[in-house]
Parts: sequence; structure tokens; C-alpha cells
Amino acid sequence: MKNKVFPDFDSAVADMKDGMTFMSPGFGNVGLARNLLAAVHRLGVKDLTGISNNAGSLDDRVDVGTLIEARQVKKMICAFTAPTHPSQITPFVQMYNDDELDAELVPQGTLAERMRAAAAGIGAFYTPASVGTELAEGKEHREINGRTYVLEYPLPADFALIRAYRADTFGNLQFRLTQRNFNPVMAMAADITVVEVEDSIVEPGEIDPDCVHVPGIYVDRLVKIPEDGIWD
Amino acid sequence: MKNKVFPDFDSAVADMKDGMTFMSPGFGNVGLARNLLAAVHRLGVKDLTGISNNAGSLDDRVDVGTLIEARQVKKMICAFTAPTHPSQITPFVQMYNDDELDAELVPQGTLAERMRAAAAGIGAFYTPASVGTELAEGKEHREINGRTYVLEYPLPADFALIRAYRADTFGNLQFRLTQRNFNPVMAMAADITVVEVEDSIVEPGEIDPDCVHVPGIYVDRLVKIPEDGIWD
Amino acid sequence: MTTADKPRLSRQTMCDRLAMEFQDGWIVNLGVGMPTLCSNYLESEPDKEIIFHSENGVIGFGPLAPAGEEDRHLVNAGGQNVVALPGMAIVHHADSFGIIRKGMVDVTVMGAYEVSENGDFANWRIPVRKGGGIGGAMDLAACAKRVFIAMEHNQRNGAPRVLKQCTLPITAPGVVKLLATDLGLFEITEDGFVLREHAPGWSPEDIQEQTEAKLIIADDLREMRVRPA
Amino acid sequence: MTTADKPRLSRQTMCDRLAMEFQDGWIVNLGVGMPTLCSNYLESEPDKEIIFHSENGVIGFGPLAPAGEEDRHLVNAGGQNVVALPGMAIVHHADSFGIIRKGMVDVTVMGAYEVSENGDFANWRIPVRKGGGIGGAMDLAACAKRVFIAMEHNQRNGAPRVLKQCTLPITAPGVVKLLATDLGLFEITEDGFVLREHAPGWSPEDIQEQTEAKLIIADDLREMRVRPA
Repeated sequence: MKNKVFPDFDSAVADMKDGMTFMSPGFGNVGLARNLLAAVHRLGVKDLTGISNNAGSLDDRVDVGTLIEARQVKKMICAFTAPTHPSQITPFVQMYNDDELDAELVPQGTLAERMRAAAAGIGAFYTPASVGTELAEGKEHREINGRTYVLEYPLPADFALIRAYRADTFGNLQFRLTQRNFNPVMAMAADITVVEVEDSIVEPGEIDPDCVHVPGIYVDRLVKIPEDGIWD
Repeated sequence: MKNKVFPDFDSAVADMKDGMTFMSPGFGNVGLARNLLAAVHRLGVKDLTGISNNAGSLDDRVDVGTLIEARQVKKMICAFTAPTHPSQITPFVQMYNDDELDAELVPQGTLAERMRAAAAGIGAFYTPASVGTELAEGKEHREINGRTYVLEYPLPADFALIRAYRADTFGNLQFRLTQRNFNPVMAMAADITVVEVEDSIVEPGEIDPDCVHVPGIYVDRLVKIPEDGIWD
Repeated sequence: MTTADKPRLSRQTMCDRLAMEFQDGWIVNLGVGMPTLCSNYLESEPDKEIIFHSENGVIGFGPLAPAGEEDRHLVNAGGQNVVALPGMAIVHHADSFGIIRKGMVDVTVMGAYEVSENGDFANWRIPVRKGGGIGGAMDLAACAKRVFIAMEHNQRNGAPRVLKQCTLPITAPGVVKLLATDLGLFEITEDGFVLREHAPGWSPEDIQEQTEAKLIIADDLREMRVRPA
Repeated sequence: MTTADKPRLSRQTMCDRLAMEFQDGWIVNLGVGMPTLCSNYLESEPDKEIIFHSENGVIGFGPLAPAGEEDRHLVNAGGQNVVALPGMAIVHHADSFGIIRKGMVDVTVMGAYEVSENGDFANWRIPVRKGGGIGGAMDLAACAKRVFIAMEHNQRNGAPRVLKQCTLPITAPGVVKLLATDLGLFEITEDGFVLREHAPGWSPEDIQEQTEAKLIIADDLREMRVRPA
């Protein structure tokens, strides 16, 4: 059967192409696949569309902002297109304000549910979030049982760049605490799911089938983070 | 804080009323809350609407069919309204054929997803299942990205009668293997979720937060199955 | 000897032939009943790793559990106790059908009452009977990458089941890719309904006689294979 | 002394007052920034058990982790390390917003730029700036059982933030139930925008002067409470 364990991050993303769409998880600096993002940075692919909760932070650590600053990203789909504090002028904010990059602002729950729709083969769904606001303008509305909803469409991707705590060689994944965040829905929504693993990649059978967070059938490639890799 | 642990099955369903809707999980005779169904049978409430994968089997064990045979159910929403084998004339089949009971036939995946929509506050969703068949007649169709989907609506319930393997007193639930089946979506979709527990009801903190299948906030009542309860 | 008297293929042979098409690494969903026989064939190709998925949320389970070794919490789509394999994973019912609707199931093998030459099939409702048993068949039929059908070629009274158009309410339109019956192997292509392999002793004309659908005879028509080429 | 010089309530007092409304067993979601101060108050009512939910899928977490005792995998909505409490559970992001959309969050407390007398509020976009930071605010505002707002009563230049109608793009229409500012506590009712409690030394007329919305003065108007009745 196909070997899913890759020797390094670069080989695991080597077939990423210009113009592709990628998903990058993480919330509050936890659960980002920083090593894989660094590999995409080294690969130098361009015109990417990124799907992520935010578009990078101000610190020096590798995140989606690293790819944006290197002008590898043409569009971001995210829940933050302006800084939460006026002082936080990230490369993304600067480039977005200068019209050097496109962005689509999506409420965070709708963002997660659109990925879940892609993961679950749902054609579209109605959500109450954003009704009556600027973000619902131009979208189809429908009243159901006396409540108004807007229609939202699935959000798939070519690649998901995932951080897991533990995996088996078949690709079954486990996450620790809030490291989980967007990782499972992204892993399940994307065409090719690449995972960097913190703790260990074990043999099939070592992970309790009742405690698998993402079944291995969704996972294509695994790389163990080496000691000198990026951990936090 | 509210005590969720009930001393017996009868007290845990005592406020179920005539005309209510209930969900009953189980697949291949695994994961049914037979003790709670027996308590609903003893309670004698009538005009119930049942949501379940099937409408009871031919054996003597307590299941949804027990309530149907006792004429407590006016309608079933399920994935099997005819026997899989012509010989299996259950009480449900007999009564349905005699027009003594109403039924809505729903493809199994649509059944599960309609519950998930109720659990997740989704107003409606589009699925490709049943398109081009009799079961899609009269339903709203939509073409999305070149594929045709039908619109389906959420399926909530007043009560979910759940079987779990393990719980803590706050209501966090764990299931074993395919016992899981419809249990989580039903537990999350219903207004009042009552759980019979096979192994043990432990103190909060004893269940790993990463291995909770249903968070306790969805769970209202817990009953430990006693040694002389119904186990299989 | 009339065609009606000629020997027909066994159910195991029909399922063996379909299982021969499974590729290494495929995710396979076997319907209740005859299709479960497909798993027997795979023992003869141990290098081919197949991942079995069942509607109730189990991915990567093994063969039927030997008597006395059943785990009462682990069953397949038919409710039979199966064995856990290393790497198995469990999801809940809604997530299990998410796998199906995303198109991750490489093949679903089902039984049927009727198959038509355009790839429609019917397996959930007989009109004389009220209601039907749809289970997960509509979700699987609409969303699996391939739908294979294993079915007796004729009804008990001899009437054909392989039709120009289904008479029974269909499960999904135009999805059947491959059909194994007790008379042969049939592929549904853009050109039409192709007879690829025939039961021993059955000529194309014999088979057409039992078939309402218009058969296209494959250029490389051969006897039904029982082992891979 | 002019109203502009009168002392105003502290942010902690504003949040204490809102937290006083939380009921035993409530599921509470606190927005990033000022609203997180609500959790400090709860230490004074240890018998009241509050279940904290955060968008990133953690249910039942505890206070901020003491320095040196952080678990790097456990953060709240603000990305701060928090402590695990017994009974805590983790779900993924899509399931976390399922909890929100089902209406299971009893109250969400958020900051805002503006609140209007009909219960609209704005907290995600300033028009002079391109884009916005919506995060989970629209989902929470549309779906939580109650929306409480904690906000300074005036802009830095003195202009009112409590308006007849929001000037900024809103986060959700008509959802605010309770507003705590540094001038008092306001309830949005079917009758209108009610001043229930005032900062010490501030008369209803003083507060109306700082407010564009038309205030209804509660019959039982009282000084802002700092402890439950």
C-alpha cells in the first residue's frame, strides 16, 4: 500500500503548483503547520489562494503572512482582513490596503462550515450568521420557519497543510486540546492533505479506533517534525 | 450545578408527553437505548413521532418496534419502511400497510445529515442523494457547479434516547466502536438528551477531553444500566 | 439443450469477478447480502490492500469474526460481527455519509432488482408493496466513484431484469458502471450496454435472448474470468 | 463640575456588572479584550458554575494559566493559555460553531464601537479602513441566546457611541439585550432603550447628554450595582 510517510517537508509539498488553493489551520498561534508553510515558502510557488482564520501575525514566526510577504499569495479567504488593533499593520494588511492582494472576509463559523460542506459533499447550506449585515449583501436569502438565513457554498482546496499531535502510518490523526481547531475540517475538505506531526508517527493499531480525530483515508502525506524543526 | 445522574430509566423519561418526537439510534442491533425505550413503553405516552434508521426488528428484544406494536407511535421517519426481506413482516410493516401509522422514508445519509443540521443550526442544505428518484419528487432542486442537488431541512426532536459506553457526571460521552452510529448526531440534535450508560458514569476529569465524543453540554440525563438491565 | 437449461454462474463467481476489479488502496463499500461475497475473493490476492467502509461509520474493518470471538460493539452494514484491523477508525453516522458524499468511496457493490442499459438501477422498492427499504443505497449510488451491481440475470419466472428501462422506482439514474450476473459481465459505456464476458456455454445470442437491453458485443468478448488477466 | 469631568466606571466594574447576570450552569462566550474581565468577577461567586465556551472548540476551560504552568496546546479565544478544568471537552472548529448556531451559548459578551437603541451593534469594521476583523462575532451575535456589550460610553473625542442608529456596518441587527458602559447599565426592551443603573454622581440628564439614543429612565433606576441584590 502507498507509503504516506515522507522524509522531509520539501518533498511533501513539492508538487504544489502556481495558482493552487491551500488551507492553513491555526487559532491563537496553536495548531499551525509552520514547517510545511516554510517549505511552501522555499518552494516559491506563486498566485496561491489561502484559506485561513487570519492572514498572519506580526511576530517573526513562519505563518501564512510569510507567504504573503514573499508575494506568493494573490488572495486570502479569512475572518480577519483588517487588524484587530490599529497598530497591527501586517504585510497582509499593507498589501490589501494597497490593492496588491485580494481578500474575501468570511464570518469564522461560516468559514468552518463551508469547509465542512466541502468535506461532506454538501452542495450549499443556509446559515443565520451575517443576516442583516454588509457581508450578506448580494447573497441569496431564505426564510425558514420564521428565521432568515443566507445561502453559503462549500470551500474546497487543493492542499491542506495540517499540524497533528500524533499519527499512524495509515494517516489516522490525533490532536491535543485546542491544537485541533480548524485542522480536522481542513484535512477532510482538501484534495491533498499533508500533515506535520509533533509527537510520533506510530504503526497502525497503536491509535485507539475510538479516539481517531481524522480517519487516515483523508490523509495523503505525513512528516515527523525533527528536533530542529519549528515547534511553536 | 444540576444533577444529571438519574436513579432509574422511568424517572429519566417521566416528562415525555403525548405527541412528542423522539430519536432512537442503533444500527445492526448495536447502540440502541433499549432500557429507555422500555421505560417509554411503560410510561405509555402516545402519538409519538419516531426518528430512527429502521422501525424495529422481528426478534423479541425491546426496540422502536415495541412502541409501535403498543400503538404509541403515529409516525416513523426512517430509512426502511418496507422489510429488507419479504418474510420480515414486523408490527410496523403490518400497521403501515394497513394505514394505521404514517411514515416518511429518508435516505440514510440524508437522515443523518438532517439531524446534523438540527444539531448545528443549519437552516437547510443541498444533497445529491435521491436526485432523479421518486424520493426527490416535489422537493426543490438546484444545480450547483454542474451537479443537481435537492434541498433538505433539519430534523430536530424533543427527546433523544441514547446508549453510551461511558460518561462523566457532567454528561461527556464516549462510545465503543460501531455503537457510536447515530448516537452523537441524535444526542446533539434533540432538545432533551437522555443517556443509558453501559460501563460507568465517572467523575469529571476522568475522561480525556480529547476523547469526548459528545460534549456534556448536549446531555441532560444519565442512567447507569444496572446488572439486571437490558444489555444487548 | 435450450438456454433455459444451461448452467449459470454461482453468486460467488459473480462477486469474485467484480472484486477482481478492485485496485490496491481502494475504499470499498459492500451492500448487504450477495455483495458481501466479494470479500472472500480478496483472500486470493493478499497483496491487494482494500479498505472496507460501512455506513455505520467504520473504516478499515476485517473479515467476519470467528464464532466466540465477536466484539458485540463492532458490526458491518449487515449487522454481522467483524474483526478490527490495525488502523481502523470510527466516525459517527453523519461523518460516515460525509465520506460517501465527498466521493471517497471508490466502489460500492450492491444487489438490484433491475438494471437498465443506460445505467439506471432499482433496488429499494417493489410497487405492490407499500414503502421501501432505502438504507444508504441512494447516498452511495449518487456519490460513490463507481457503482457495481451483482444480480441474477432473470426473475424466478424467467422475465429479464436487464432492461431497456427500469420498471421499478430507481435508486439513482445512470450510475451503474459494471454489472455481474449469472450469465456474464456487462459494462455500461457511453456507446451502450456492452457484454464483455459470458458464462461458459452461453453464446452472445443466448444471453441476448434473456436480456431486454440491447447488447453490444465486445470485440474482445471472452469467457467469464475467475482469475485476473 | 461639568459632566465631562465626573468620574466614570472602570472597565472591571462594567464587566462585573454584566457577569452578575450570568446564571448557574450558563454557557458563556467572552469576546477578546475587555469582556474577558467578566471571568474575574466570577471568583466572587464560587457557587455559580459557569461553563466557558471559546470559538476554537474548547468547552469548560478555567482561568488564565499561571506563568510557567502553560499548556502550549490550550488557548482561549484570545490566544491566551488557560487552565483545563475537570469535565472539559474539545471539538473541532465546525462543531464549535454548531454549538453556537444551535443557540446553546446562553450569553456572549463582546466589545463594540457603537450600539443603537434598537439593539444593533457594530464591532468589526471602521469604514476608513479597508476590510474588517469579523472573527466569530457575526455567528455569535446572530445565534447566542443573549448578546451583552461592554463598551466605553463615548469616543475619545467625546462623540457618543450609543446612537439612534449605528453609523458603522453592523455585526447583527437588533440582538443586544444588555449594555454596560462607563456611565451605566442599559437594557434594550420592546419599549426602547432603558437606563437601569447609573454611575455614581451621574444623573439621568447627565447620561442623556452623552447619549444620542433616547433614554427611557427605569422606574427603579439605581446606582450601578457592584454586588448582586
